[in-house]
Amino acid sequence: MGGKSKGSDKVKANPKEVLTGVYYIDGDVASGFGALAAGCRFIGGYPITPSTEAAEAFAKVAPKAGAVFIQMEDELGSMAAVVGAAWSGVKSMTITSGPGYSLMQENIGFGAMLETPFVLLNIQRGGPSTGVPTKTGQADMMQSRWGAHGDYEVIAISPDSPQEMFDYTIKAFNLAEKYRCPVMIMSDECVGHMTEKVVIPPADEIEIEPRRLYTGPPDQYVPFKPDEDLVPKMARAGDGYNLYISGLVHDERGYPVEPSAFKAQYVRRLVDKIRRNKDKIIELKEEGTDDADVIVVSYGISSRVAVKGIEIARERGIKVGNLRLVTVWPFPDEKIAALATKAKAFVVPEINYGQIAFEVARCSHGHANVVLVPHGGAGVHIPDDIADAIEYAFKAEGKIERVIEFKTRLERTVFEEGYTLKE
Amino acid sequence: MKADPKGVLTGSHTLLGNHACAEGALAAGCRFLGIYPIVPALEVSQRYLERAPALDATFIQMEDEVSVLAAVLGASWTGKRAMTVTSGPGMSLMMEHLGLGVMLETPCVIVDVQMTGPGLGIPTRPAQGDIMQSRWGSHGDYEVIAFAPSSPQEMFDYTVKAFNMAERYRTPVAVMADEYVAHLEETVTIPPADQIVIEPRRYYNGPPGKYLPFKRDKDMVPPMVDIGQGYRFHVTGLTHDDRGYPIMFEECQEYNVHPLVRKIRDYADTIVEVQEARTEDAAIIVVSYGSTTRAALKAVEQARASGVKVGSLKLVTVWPFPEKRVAELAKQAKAFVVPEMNFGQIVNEVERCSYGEANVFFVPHGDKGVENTDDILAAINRAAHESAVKDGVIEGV
Amino acid sequence: MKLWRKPFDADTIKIPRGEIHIIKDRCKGCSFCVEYCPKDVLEMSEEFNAKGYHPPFVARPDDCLECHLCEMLCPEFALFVTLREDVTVGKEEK
Amino acid sequence: MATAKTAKAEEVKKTTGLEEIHPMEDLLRMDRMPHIWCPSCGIGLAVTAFTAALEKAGLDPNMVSIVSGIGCTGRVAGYVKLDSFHTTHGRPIAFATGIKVGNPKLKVVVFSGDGDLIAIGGNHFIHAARRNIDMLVICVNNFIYAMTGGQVAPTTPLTAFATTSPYGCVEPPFNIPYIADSSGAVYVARWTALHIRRLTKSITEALQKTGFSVVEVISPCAMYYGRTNRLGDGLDLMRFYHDNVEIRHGEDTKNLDIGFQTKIVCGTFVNRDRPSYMERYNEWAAKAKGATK
Repeated sequence: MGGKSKGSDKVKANPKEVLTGVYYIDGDVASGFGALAAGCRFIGGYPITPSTEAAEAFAKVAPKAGAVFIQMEDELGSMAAVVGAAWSGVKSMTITSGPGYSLMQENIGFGAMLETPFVLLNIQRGGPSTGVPTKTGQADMMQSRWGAHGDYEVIAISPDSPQEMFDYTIKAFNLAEKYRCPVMIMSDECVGHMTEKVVIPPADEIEIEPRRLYTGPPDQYVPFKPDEDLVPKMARAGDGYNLYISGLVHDERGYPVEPSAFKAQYVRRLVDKIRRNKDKIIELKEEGTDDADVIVVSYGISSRVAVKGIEIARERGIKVGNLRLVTVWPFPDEKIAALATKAKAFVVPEINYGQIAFEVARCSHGHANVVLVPHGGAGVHIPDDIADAIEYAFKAEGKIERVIEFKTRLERTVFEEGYTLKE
Repeated sequence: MKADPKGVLTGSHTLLGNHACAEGALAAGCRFLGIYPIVPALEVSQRYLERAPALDATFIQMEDEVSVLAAVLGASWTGKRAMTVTSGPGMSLMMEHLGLGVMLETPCVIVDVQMTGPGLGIPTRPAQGDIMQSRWGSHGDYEVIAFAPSSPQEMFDYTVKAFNMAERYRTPVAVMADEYVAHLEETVTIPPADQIVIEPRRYYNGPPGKYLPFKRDKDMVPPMVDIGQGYRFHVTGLTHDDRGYPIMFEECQEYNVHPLVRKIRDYADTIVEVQEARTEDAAIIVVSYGSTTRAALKAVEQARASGVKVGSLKLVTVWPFPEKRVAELAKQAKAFVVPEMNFGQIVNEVERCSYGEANVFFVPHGDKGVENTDDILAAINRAAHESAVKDGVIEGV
Repeated sequence: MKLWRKPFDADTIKIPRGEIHIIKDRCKGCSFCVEYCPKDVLEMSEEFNAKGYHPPFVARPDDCLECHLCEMLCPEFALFVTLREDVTVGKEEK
Repeated sequence: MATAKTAKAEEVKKTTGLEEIHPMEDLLRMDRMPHIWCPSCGIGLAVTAFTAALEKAGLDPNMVSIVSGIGCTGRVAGYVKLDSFHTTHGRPIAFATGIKVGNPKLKVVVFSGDGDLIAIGGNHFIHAARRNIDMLVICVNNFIYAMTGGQVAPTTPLTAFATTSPYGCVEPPFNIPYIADSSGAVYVARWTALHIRRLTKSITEALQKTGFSVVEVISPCAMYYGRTNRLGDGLDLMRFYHDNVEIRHGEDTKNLDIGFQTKIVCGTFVNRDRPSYMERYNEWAAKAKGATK
């Protein structure tokens, strides 16, 4: 691996894995290249529209860097293989979309329970169920937080361009290694299939978080004894530590806990290690939120569409702020709570019928109204809908104790009398 | 319509929670149980199998939880009331077919006997860590109905309610039990069959050639038909129109998926069910569900005895969440105390729906698990002394 | 139909003649029917159907023996054969 | 079979006056034609054989339900006018098990692709065979994942190219008849889309069996398998079948591997009887009912 960089314990990317250059590629392919640049050595995946191009891109370039792509028999197998690969010491990732994501939930929870660093790229599509495979959606956001059973926390970041698909895949691997938890790249079909310029810098300009390996004497190794940031050091199969890794609730030695000897702390640390480090993980892009009357909160592709909506609303003379959630989970509770006391209302455009909008409402504690601009999927918002929602939020009087579902043009046309679906 | 007497074991019995759940299913007319064995949900199938032959009820153990819910959905379309029982890990494996059940709008019941999670967790220890999963576990937009029983009697009653809701709204319904309630043995009184109201399946009775599997009635619920009646209908997990044919445009996604959400969200008032105790003059309200309610009610009594004005709001339906009632109570009360056997799930909903009108104290999953009356009591007392309303959830312990 | 000698039961045997119906707009031009017709009755045409494919046309209608192989080998359900009339071998010779 | 059909076409033409009535139209959802499969794809032929066999087997279409999963063949359910279910990827056999056990009087057919049945759905395939659930599984094997754009499948022959095996497939493929036979299927046959009459006869036989029957249909996929491996168009693939298929009925299923562009052995390999799942289940239920009376 590359030399150590000053300050953080990050190292430089390995030149063999970085395809330095300027490309004109789609988001999926950019993410495949990003994975390689991040030092990912294993991708276990299963073809599913609209994410397969990422796996294909990685499969093509993987041999150059001694990495492996394996197409498992299904998504369950893929997720299990990824957790296994991580414990063999390599950085590993899987790539999927809606239905595959649901199939992976058991092994995501299993991975979270073992505090396994891995990255999951979800190119969201119209749902639920088979839904609209070839078109976009953002309705897996709450699933990324709550999809598996039991208590655990994840990190979720949402790119909105092929360049960010490359950059955020590296960011995702770094976060996964740093906090030993699942990191979800919640992209979508628009960003995945959008072709734009992508600049891949030289290897020495890319910082990689190496795996936090235990290097002390083998007999004193306690696999789940955390460092002060609540994240334990990891070991690898084959390093002679005779690891005992179990999905059962385990104590610091990794040994399963008898039901009567259960300590909440064994499981609680899985959530605390993210909540305590929230400020170091959360990344937002703010613009014009200081004196704004209405603040648009958005993420992923919707944040790009929202820019146009905000522009139109500002032309109508409304002071509009723009808060883009680069990291959706952990959710920026404090930031929303602070902005709620200053602004009149939040407007949340997202391609679903209300998910992050409920989180914004939770954190605004009634200090600001919340207007959701919904969209069923298989398409993106119309900027004018966002602008009208901002205007509606600006004019709405008094405290409205519910998330207001703004009626979009699409909803009005589809549900007016006499509308018939065309083939 | 009334329950089929053959399935109803009228009388009062001492039943294990899981056994009561099986009796509830049989009383509700369930004649198809598909399972994959998982601790702590095994006893439901043992009880069902004892009663099945006399009722010509069908049972199948499939090769995994993914296939079991698929089989349940298939059986439901043959006109049978179908159910599966599982626990955490199995629930996670069923998320894809929960989505298929939502999209095909297929009535069925999923009983989740929650264990301490995540991962393989502790199968023989209760928790309530799957609550948010039951709402958000599958991909895409949809709404669910979920009940949370606190006793073997409620394991019986809520399973009957679940089947009725599933048929009424043509949707999968979850019963979010847990290992404690499931393995508790208490008296369960089963009323005579003619006192058990059963929601009949809403069948299509128009001309055979004209049946459209997704043509919605006024309440957005489409009537059903059974396989083998000559309708030769088609249903698909793809976004579809009334005929069930896939049309994958924005308009059809709105036309198909928005009603999936609204047919439950718009009727939340009629679906939501809560049990309130002493909330009329309560300054502090303990919001609880499932087995935690047992400890919560004890804590409320003890606090009342020591002069604290506290009431209890028990969620019979966890989903849809009683948003309006919580918002109303937030104005009347000073604080909510939310004990849960997890690290913060329903407490988020209480925080959202109180809209800053009341403090929210959280009593997380502790070492003592279900018997945490004194933790709840401590939180109540802390809430009593807190005068100012602060934003955000305050850890009660 | 040319025969090298006249069979004894020539005037009793009836050989079917088929009529081939082609639903042009459903054809996707895979030419299976042309390839596997035992009597080479069909050929690909130059005309275009609604989707821009070249459907087949019946080049030698009289050779069709109504064996239905073209109908069965059409993946698009775009072609079927009906019985035109039964021709007894004997009569045709005269 | 052909003459009965032409009579119907005649009579339909007289009654409706419509010129172009394809004799299979009462078993197809004509309002959805033309279908989505690529030119020269073999799935249409499998459907043709199935609908013809359905008539020959003399089954009441109202009592037949068809289930398919995800993938090109997954769309078959949408085109066949029966109670039809388009379910999730890999789970049609599980869904169909629910239907069969839910209402044993129904005839259940699972019509899906090699990826759907043997990759993601492999586990359910072997279990349904083991249980001998009474259902017909028609597995259209085009050696590739076509719907998602030409990825490698567990049936892709060694060294063949696919987008996720850019340097040639490194995994030896499954031998589907061998899996079905060893797991307990009562009827196992393999034909190519070219052998349309024998395929129809084989599906008819399978429809009349009680128990888990499997008919594998080797089908040309010019768009992905043919193009990626430079094997020409659909017609070239069909010509390959014509010159390289050996019909060996009763052959031991162990010897039915398919290499890259090697001989393909077709025929009916297994035709036996075993008590079906419902027969054993009803025996148990009767005993149990007697005991608990």
